[in-house]
Amino acid sequence: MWVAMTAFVVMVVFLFAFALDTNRVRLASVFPGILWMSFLLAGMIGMSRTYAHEIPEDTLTGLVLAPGDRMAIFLAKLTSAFLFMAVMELLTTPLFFVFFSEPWNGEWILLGMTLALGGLGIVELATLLSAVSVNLKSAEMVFMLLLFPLEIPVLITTVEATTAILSNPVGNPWLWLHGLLAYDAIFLALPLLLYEYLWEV
Amino acid sequence: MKRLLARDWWIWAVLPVMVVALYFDFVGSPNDVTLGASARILYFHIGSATVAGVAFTITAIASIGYLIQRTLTWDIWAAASAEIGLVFTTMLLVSGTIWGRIAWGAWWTWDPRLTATLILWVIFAAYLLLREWSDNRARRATVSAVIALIAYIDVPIDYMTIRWWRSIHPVIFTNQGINMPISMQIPMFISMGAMTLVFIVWMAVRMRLMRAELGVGDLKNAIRARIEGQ
Amino acid sequence: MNHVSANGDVSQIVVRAAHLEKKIGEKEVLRDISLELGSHAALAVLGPNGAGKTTLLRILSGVWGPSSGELWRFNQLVKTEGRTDPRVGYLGHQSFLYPTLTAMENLTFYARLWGLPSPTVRAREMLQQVGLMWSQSDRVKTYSRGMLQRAAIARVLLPDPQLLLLDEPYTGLDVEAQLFLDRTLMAYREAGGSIVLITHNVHEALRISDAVTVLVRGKLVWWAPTKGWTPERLTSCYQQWLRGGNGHP
Amino acid sequence: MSPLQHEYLVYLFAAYTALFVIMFGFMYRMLQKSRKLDQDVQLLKEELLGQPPQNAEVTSPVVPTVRGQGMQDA
Repeated sequence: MWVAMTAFVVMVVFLFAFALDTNRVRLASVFPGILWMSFLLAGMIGMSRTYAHEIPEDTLTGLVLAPGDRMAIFLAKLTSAFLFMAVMELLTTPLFFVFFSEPWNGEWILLGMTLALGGLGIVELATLLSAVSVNLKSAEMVFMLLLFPLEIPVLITTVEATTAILSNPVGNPWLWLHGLLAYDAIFLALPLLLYEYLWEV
Repeated sequence: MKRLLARDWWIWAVLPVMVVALYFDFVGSPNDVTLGASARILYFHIGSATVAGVAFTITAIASIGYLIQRTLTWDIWAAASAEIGLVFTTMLLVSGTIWGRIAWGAWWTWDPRLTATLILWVIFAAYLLLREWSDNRARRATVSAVIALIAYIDVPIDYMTIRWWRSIHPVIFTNQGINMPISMQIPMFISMGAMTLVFIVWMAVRMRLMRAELGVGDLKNAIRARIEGQ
Repeated sequence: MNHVSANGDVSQIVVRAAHLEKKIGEKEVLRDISLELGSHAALAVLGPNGAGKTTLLRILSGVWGPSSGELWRFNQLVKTEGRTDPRVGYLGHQSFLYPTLTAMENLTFYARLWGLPSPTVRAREMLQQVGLMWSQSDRVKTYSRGMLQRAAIARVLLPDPQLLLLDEPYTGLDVEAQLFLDRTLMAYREAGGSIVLITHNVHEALRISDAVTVLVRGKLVWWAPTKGWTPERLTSCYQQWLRGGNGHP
Repeated sequence: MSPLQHEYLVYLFAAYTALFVIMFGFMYRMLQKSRKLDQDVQLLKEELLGQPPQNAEVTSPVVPTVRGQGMQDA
């Protein structure tokens, strides 16, 4: 899955590079937005299938039959989704810096944190919604319709934090990172509370 | 007409309250010193905001209630309240943009509160669309309850935006009291009261309709079972 | 089949259902289902499409919970929201195998999931037993229906279940695969396992099970031990129940 | 207040009044509809309860009880 996601983001990088007239647009001001929009779209494309590929041979029932808590299935899906996201981010973030000639100011701890927390925020909600919509008719539609508005807080906080980190001199991203942390915590706790209900018929 | 008044008199109680609210909003209160006549938009604006907040809170509480008790009454409460809440959020957004055009010369700015409210509107619109699509009633109720609880997270955030971030919205309700002259408080509270009453009556009517529809559905199932031979 | 079940102990009751009901949405899929199945016993459930056979099996397996009624498995009360049990094997319409993985990968995965010791060894053992070793490194999506069913049987028998729930296992199989399934089920029964078999074929019901029951519109309407029944008599009896008459022969 | 402002205010007043009227009309329509549905339900119920059930099943519940007898019919 991470291959598809990475390929997708690389394509987006190219498309943005062609779509934006680099002579007239000040790339530094739109760089964080482009970065996170690409990640969000890649996350959406990757995660919408998280549960869908359990459908053809009803493997979800197979998993449920196994001894152990049903919650484990969700946490496993979340972990793998996060790892896919992290690999994709690691591979493509340097590309963004190269193609948009964004100066690198060495704040790699802060940027790494933002990437990790932002990636987590994106996959948490996507995995939850994938689980919600798996048994519904028009599942794809449900997924998209709810994912975008609910991901807006992630987009805002990550973009603002990235802007602060990449600005010269370095701004203070902590307000936004705290917001992002809160979001991550909420959407980690919520599925744990609600997940059992999604299994019923 | 007589029977009507006797049976559902309460719906008529809305009319005089609406008239009183309109009177105090436009005639019975002075123009604001700084904002001028345009302040009159705000009374209903604040009223809509209050009702929308209350409505979505009821949706969230009813969703929790449904998840615990699994009775469709809770689901009806949640659905009706979300529906009306969305209407009031629409009113809130529309009156807000009009006010914005007059006061700041722009229809829309990406102010934290405006953004949060817009997100709220989109999420609950999606919630209501989902309700239309789902197949069986129990499953729909469960999924909607879960989604409503996810969506509700935005309401307290929306409320706190102007306290956490600098926003173009003034903080009116503070710990120290209400940050507003008395001459404006009167129409504001009357509008709030009127809107709340509209909400209550609307809820009652909508839930009655939903229950009636449920009754028809149950009956159809009973008949189907009868035809299929027990 | 090397599990040690109390051989000769007929008193152990594997499944006991009491007044199970299941509503899906507004529809009552199962009504007042009661049954009892001891160890070494096999019950066949006959019924037309849409009678609620699959729902019954899903509830017995614990994937779904009943709306009301009680379900006991291995003398244990199953929680109302349903609880699966590693001693129960469930063979559904679908194989529960990931199409993009090989048979070997699938079985190893499931063996790990069940926490079996030395999963790879066990997976190979099962593949040998169902005769799929020659194709163990092929992706499951390339399998024919018969091979898929063999692989699914290997998956079900992997943790050595004491109760098998089979949902129309013969559907779509060729003669060769049918014979194989027959042999496997006979061997399983000889080793002391219990079976609930869902089917709409009276021959299968008579071949495998000790008793037959008929499920129509979510209700069990009739049952009898299979001893002494010919397929012809059972067919005519079953058809009478399908027509809704009370034609007990 | 300038004449233009006054005109806008009249528009605003008209808009709010219209909003309230529409809301009230909508609620009234819903009330009528639910009343009609209630009546329908009542009628259908009476009709349904009036008839005796067509084929009441008096048979005792069927409880398949299979104890392990080993392989007696293989």
